Amino acid sequence: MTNVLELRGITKRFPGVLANDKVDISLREGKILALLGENGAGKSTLMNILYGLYKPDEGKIFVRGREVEIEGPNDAISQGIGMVHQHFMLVPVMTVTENVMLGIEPVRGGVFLDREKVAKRIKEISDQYGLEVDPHAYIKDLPVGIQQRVEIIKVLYRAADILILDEPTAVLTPQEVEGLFKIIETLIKGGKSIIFITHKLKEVLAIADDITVLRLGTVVGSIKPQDATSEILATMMVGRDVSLVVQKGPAKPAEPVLVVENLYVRNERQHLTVQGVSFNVRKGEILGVAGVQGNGQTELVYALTGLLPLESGSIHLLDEPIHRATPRDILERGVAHIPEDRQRHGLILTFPIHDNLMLCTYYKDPFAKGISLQPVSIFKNAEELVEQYDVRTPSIYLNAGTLSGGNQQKVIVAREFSRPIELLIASQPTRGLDVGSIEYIHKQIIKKRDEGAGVLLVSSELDEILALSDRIAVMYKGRIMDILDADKTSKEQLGLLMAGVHPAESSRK
Amino acid sequence: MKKFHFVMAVLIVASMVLTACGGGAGGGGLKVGMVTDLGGIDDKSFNATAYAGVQQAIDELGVDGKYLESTQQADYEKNIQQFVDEETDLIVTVGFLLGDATKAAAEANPESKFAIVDFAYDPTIPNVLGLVFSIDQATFLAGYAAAGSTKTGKVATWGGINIPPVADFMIGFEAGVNYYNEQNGTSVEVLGWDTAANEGAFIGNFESLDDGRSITESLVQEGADIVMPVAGPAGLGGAAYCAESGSCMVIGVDTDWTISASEYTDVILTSVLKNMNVAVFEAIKSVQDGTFAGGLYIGTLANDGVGLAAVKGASDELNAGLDAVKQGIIDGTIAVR
Amino acid sequence: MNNSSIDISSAIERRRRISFGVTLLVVGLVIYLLFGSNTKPGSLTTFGLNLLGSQAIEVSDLVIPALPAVHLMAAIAVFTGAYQLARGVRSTGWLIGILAFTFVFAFLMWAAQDKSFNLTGMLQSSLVRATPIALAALCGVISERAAVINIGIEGIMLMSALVAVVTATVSGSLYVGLVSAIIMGGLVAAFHAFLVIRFKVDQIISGVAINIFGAGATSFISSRFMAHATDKLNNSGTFPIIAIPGLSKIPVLGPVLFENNLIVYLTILLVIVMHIMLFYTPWGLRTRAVGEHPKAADTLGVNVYFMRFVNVTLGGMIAGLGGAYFTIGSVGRFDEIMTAGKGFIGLAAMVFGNWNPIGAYTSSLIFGFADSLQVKLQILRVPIPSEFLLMAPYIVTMIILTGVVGRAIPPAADGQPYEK
Amino acid sequence: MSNTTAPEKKEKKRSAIWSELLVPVLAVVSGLILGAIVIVVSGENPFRAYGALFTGSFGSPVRLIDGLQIYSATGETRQLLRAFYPLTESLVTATPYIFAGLSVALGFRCGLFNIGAEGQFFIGALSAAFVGYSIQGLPMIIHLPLAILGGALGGALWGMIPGYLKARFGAHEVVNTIMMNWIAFRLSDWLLDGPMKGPGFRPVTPTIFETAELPRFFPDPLRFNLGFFLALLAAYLVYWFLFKTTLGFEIRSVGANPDAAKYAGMNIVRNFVLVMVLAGGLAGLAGSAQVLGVDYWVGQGFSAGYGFDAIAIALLGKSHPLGVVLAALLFGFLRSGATNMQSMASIPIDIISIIQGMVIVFIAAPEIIRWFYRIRAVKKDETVLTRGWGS
Repeated sequence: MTNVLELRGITKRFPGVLANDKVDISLREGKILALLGENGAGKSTLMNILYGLYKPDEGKIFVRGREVEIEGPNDAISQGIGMVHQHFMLVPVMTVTENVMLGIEPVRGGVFLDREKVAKRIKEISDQYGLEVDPHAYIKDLPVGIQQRVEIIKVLYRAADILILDEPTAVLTPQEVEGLFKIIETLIKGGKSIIFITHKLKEVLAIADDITVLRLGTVVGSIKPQDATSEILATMMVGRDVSLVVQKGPAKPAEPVLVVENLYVRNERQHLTVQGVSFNVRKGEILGVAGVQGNGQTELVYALTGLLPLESGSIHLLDEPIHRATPRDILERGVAHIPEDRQRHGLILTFPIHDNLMLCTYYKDPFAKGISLQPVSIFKNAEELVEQYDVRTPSIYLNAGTLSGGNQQKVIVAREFSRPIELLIASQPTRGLDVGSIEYIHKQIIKKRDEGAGVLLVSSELDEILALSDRIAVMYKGRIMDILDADKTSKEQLGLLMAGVHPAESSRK
Repeated sequence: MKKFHFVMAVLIVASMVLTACGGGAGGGGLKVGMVTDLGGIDDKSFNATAYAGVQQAIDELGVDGKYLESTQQADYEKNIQQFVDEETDLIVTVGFLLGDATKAAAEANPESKFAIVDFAYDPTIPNVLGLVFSIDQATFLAGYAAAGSTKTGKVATWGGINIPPVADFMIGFEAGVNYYNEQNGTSVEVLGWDTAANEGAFIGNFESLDDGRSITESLVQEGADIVMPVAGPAGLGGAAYCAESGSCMVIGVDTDWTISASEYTDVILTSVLKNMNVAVFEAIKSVQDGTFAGGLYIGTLANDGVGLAAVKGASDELNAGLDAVKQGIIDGTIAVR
Repeated sequence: MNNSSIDISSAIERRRRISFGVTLLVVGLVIYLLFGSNTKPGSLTTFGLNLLGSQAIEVSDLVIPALPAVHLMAAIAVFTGAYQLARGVRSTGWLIGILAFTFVFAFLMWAAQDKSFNLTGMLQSSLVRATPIALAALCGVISERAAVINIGIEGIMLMSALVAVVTATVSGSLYVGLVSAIIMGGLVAAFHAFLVIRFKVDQIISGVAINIFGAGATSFISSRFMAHATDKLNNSGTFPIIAIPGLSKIPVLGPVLFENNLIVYLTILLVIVMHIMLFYTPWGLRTRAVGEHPKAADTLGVNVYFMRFVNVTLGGMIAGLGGAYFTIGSVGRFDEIMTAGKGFIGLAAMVFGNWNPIGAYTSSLIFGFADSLQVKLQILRVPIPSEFLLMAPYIVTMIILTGVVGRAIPPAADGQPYEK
Repeated sequence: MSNTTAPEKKEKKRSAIWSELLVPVLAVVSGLILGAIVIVVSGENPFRAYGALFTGSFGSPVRLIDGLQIYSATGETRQLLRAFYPLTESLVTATPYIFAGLSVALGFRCGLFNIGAEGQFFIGALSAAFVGYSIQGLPMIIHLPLAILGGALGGALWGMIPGYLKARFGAHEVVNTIMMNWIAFRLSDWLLDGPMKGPGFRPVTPTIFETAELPRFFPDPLRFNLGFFLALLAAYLVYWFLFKTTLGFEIRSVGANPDAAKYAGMNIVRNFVLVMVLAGGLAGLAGSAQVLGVDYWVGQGFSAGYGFDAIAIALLGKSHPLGVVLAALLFGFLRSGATNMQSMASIPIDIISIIQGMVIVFIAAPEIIRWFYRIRAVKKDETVLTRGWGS
């Protein structure tokens, strides 16, 4: 069996970081190679090199045994390499057809776009690989699962036979993952070879033919799935034994701290993205909100924290209405918020760490007297928090932008936990972090619960939800499908709910 | 850093050279300095006309003349001071906005001589000659000529900004048209100005030729066939429209436009002359002759300080009428406002 | 659950219906009280429909009794408002149209009572006055569709205006002037593109620098070299009016649309061509992709930097044409700061036109109309100081920006530098 | 964790300041070199021109020595004052630049681009003049502060409108402040020939009473007055406000990352309005200082584009009050010396605008300077100054 693709000795340096260090990988024809590694292990960098988005500092690329130079995406495409990116590369305001044809547009009459020709070809590809999609639909109207199909069609339209799928399951429900795996099988049958990038061990074991594990930019080793177990892979990936389960005691829920009733919220583009949501969070429990990204969780959190206005409905915090309250009011009433997008909401990257550590309380004693800031207190507070929460930085005077992702998140956690809180709203708290930081942040969240705070945990990682939550609410298309006890819930059950199917209904079918 | 050092070296050498040669003002003879108002030396209006007088003195009297442009109010005092420091023999300031600064400088430097265009002091200052012009006398004639030349029975005027020196042109113009109507029993209408309301048509600036063109076009669409724009360079936009469409004629202001904007000669009915250049030249000459005296010079039809250029295609009857009106104004039998 | 979401949206619908209805009622009342009570009964307003020197077939002027017309307008506004409150008209565009029409028409009736007023002339001059604004707006559209903000349009137009007149005068050919202006505009915009793409200079700051530099450089050249050599450097003449045979004979429409000079026709042509280019050609598809999601375009092999560079440069060439309008398209000579803010109004027209060529042109026409209406009102001696009438276009710009910007959605990546 | 010692920090800070200064200095130098090329092209001697510029802005050393000699010999101060005249005149010119530069810089700090300083300056000057001439009989101690505040209020009002429209409706402040400039010009046209017209035929305001004048320190013609020190005070206050108070912290947060500021409970809308009010107030103060300290009355040509030059000053000064003061002084010297350059070397003053445009380009694109002078880039996060239409 021949290697359709080989990378030899790929090295890539970024200022201050060695992203890839002499990486060798090979992909066999008609097979699935799983590239496994933690966030920041260098998987995406490697694939961006392969796709021509980055230039490697050293190393060679062989396609079908021939050495090639890949200067840009066009070279990659002409070598038959196609990539489905982790964040979809689709223009939301354009149709499926327009997105597919972009870059290699067929023309009629010399200048005019030939949309019909492309639409026809899309139909053919859909039929061949079971990728059903309406060529004339606008991307912004399509669910995430379908958008991913469009991405795959884009690659196939360019006649690629080497497909790179970068974390393709991150945004899918378990059922959609099943569907994707079926599509992958069809693709393999159609003679394609696939590189499948992920950090999820079970998926690797389920579909890969070969597994290569990356850690800190180097290849740790390659292994066949039949020789591997989750534990072996995890140890390879992280470099030490890790406990995959979170230690926590039983919850001791008390009276409700947050009560949400019939909540409607519009997003910034005026779409009604939260539609009639009702639930409560009690003191001393963690309510997990599961759901595929983009089903209204973001807007729900924004509405709870005052960042988006409500359309209608009510929110009560400790029996007081807060649905007309400003973010400041809500903060003052003891709500801590770990925002989904830490660089956008959580930090001011151009400000020093000490300022970020008092970002929400700068106007209060001891940080300010009257309107005058008190630098001594600010610095002291920062030194203490940096120590206590193990933020790795040479100095509190450096800008927050100089910190790594995990340490940035620790700054946010330190800031939010350093004031008295009744309710913690944690949105995707561990996204993009390494295993060490994830463990740390999970422990902190459980600690807050045990201290008696109510916790609302929003995450698209089902494993995280299952590991931390006491109760689980599942959101689909802006509504809560159901609220379940975590102990009595299976992943499959959640998956069906995340796909908008009530288990009861599905059994009726 | 190599380039950087090189540049620094060049700069140091340069600064040594330039301090050595700074400050020299060449030429002998009488030194004349003119301080412009805003709008600068090439405003194709009063600054330019006044400087034409200085230019004439440079050419004919061999004086050493130069100018300073004011770009803001605070420059007036400063620019005058600059000439005072240079021990200029005559400082000509242009525009009534320089009135206060000129007065202050004249009182602080009694040995310096000043002439100011468009401003009269009351009482007069011994070392300042005020040069003012009864422009409404000339525009009265222009109005009369326009009323006598129109074929549509409508004439028009428009201005840059509604300020007195602009309005003066328009007031005289309207009065001249009315006088023509009285005398000849006609009913020629004036568009774009109403003395009673002190309002008219303005474009809000003196720069935009396109605005000038557009407002002229609108006035012509409403039936006017003779237009007098009082807006410095923007007025040339009106001339451009008439030249292109052939449906109107313009009356030039300040200078004889058949000379200063000769490309539009075909559509220039006549020009209202404000002979600032003559007055400025005479003032310079008086300094050279040693006959300079402060006080007030009023340019009128009588002393040719203001006037009307030849009216294109005027009938003998109209010319005769114009002569009579001119005489009447000089005699005081006709009141222009 | 479905029902309640319908309730929500219908509640908003109802709120909007009521606010529109009430606004119309108020406008109707204002028309009745303000204009109705100040219009003399029995006075006639004459709308001239023939343009001097035009080739159109003459028609008789439109004579309208002023007071009944004002009352009619008030009635229309009130009726539409009442209907809106009771039943609801779907289209917002129609409502705004009726609102504006009744108000402006009643205003004109009142202002022009017992006088005549050339309607055709006003419409024609609206079109002409809209031309430089539209060209500035089109420059904005094409650059911003590729996500580069160009606020230096004013400066580009000034420099092009100067280059146009100088080259046309020296060469003796207006076409040489036109081409040089376009090239000049392209060059300056290319410099802007170079700064913001290669050096990631803040786009707005680069634009402001171009404006300051443009004003300074043209003033310098004008006062240093051109002031004393008008005939040799600054006297080009203008493009003649081209009457389109046949079409120009149509009354009213003929003189308005079919008797214009080359630049006005070119502008209309450009609007159509740009619309087709943007939405029906690969170039347009790529441009829009680069403006919305540059990374997506990049991963498909579209050269983001190249597309931006080309678009900004093309935009600059359009602005160059706009600059040429001021000199060789209008008055045949250059003067300092002669663009007088038209470039900025063009940007507002672009926003109002929702970054679409046709939208931008339509909103430019509104500005052109506001401008020529303002001139007409001055001539009609409306008892409002001329200074306030002159503010009108600027105030209209602010109102439109304020009212529309919330709903107008710029290209998603507008103003952001692209980094790989 | 942070174990950097104090002297180390100081050392770092010093080199940081040097690298901060290097680019602006080189930008100005490059602007002057390009200006020299333009002067050569227009057929004049650049050394002569810049020499005149230098003596026009600092004064001629020869005159100064002469003045000193006369003074020590006879006690006559006239010549000495004359020698100091150019220098004081430069400081007088710099005064409104400092205020207006602070106005634009404050906007930048909050992510707002205030191109409306020109209109705010005009309205401020008119308001200050109005207070100055309309109230008679007040002692100076009340009248002068009242007039200064009047100017600040006028400018603040003019700045508030686009600030409010931005905050409430998201209307972009760049276009709106430009429109407000035009409206201010038209409005002042009307005021000067209408309600605020003074006695006589001229369209100018009456002259303010002496009790509203900013005191001058030397006899005429030296116009150096208290305004300059007020400007320095304003710069210090802006510095204190921005970096030492909670309000300033909010403003900088909103400017650096509005989303995070909103998340942290800051009121973006209020900050936008507040900053535009303050920025307008500062520009209005520029007008106050000019009318109360230099001109005493307002006519049509009151401003030579201070508001527009202020943009360059704020950029050159990196939106830091100290930088603004330095940049304003530079512009004051350039503009003031230009008069002498015009007279001595007959160079049109528009050349200064050309130099200025170049300087802005170079400042905004430090990479050009670094590339040209082969300076290694200092790795740091650039502050985002402006944003697109949306936010």
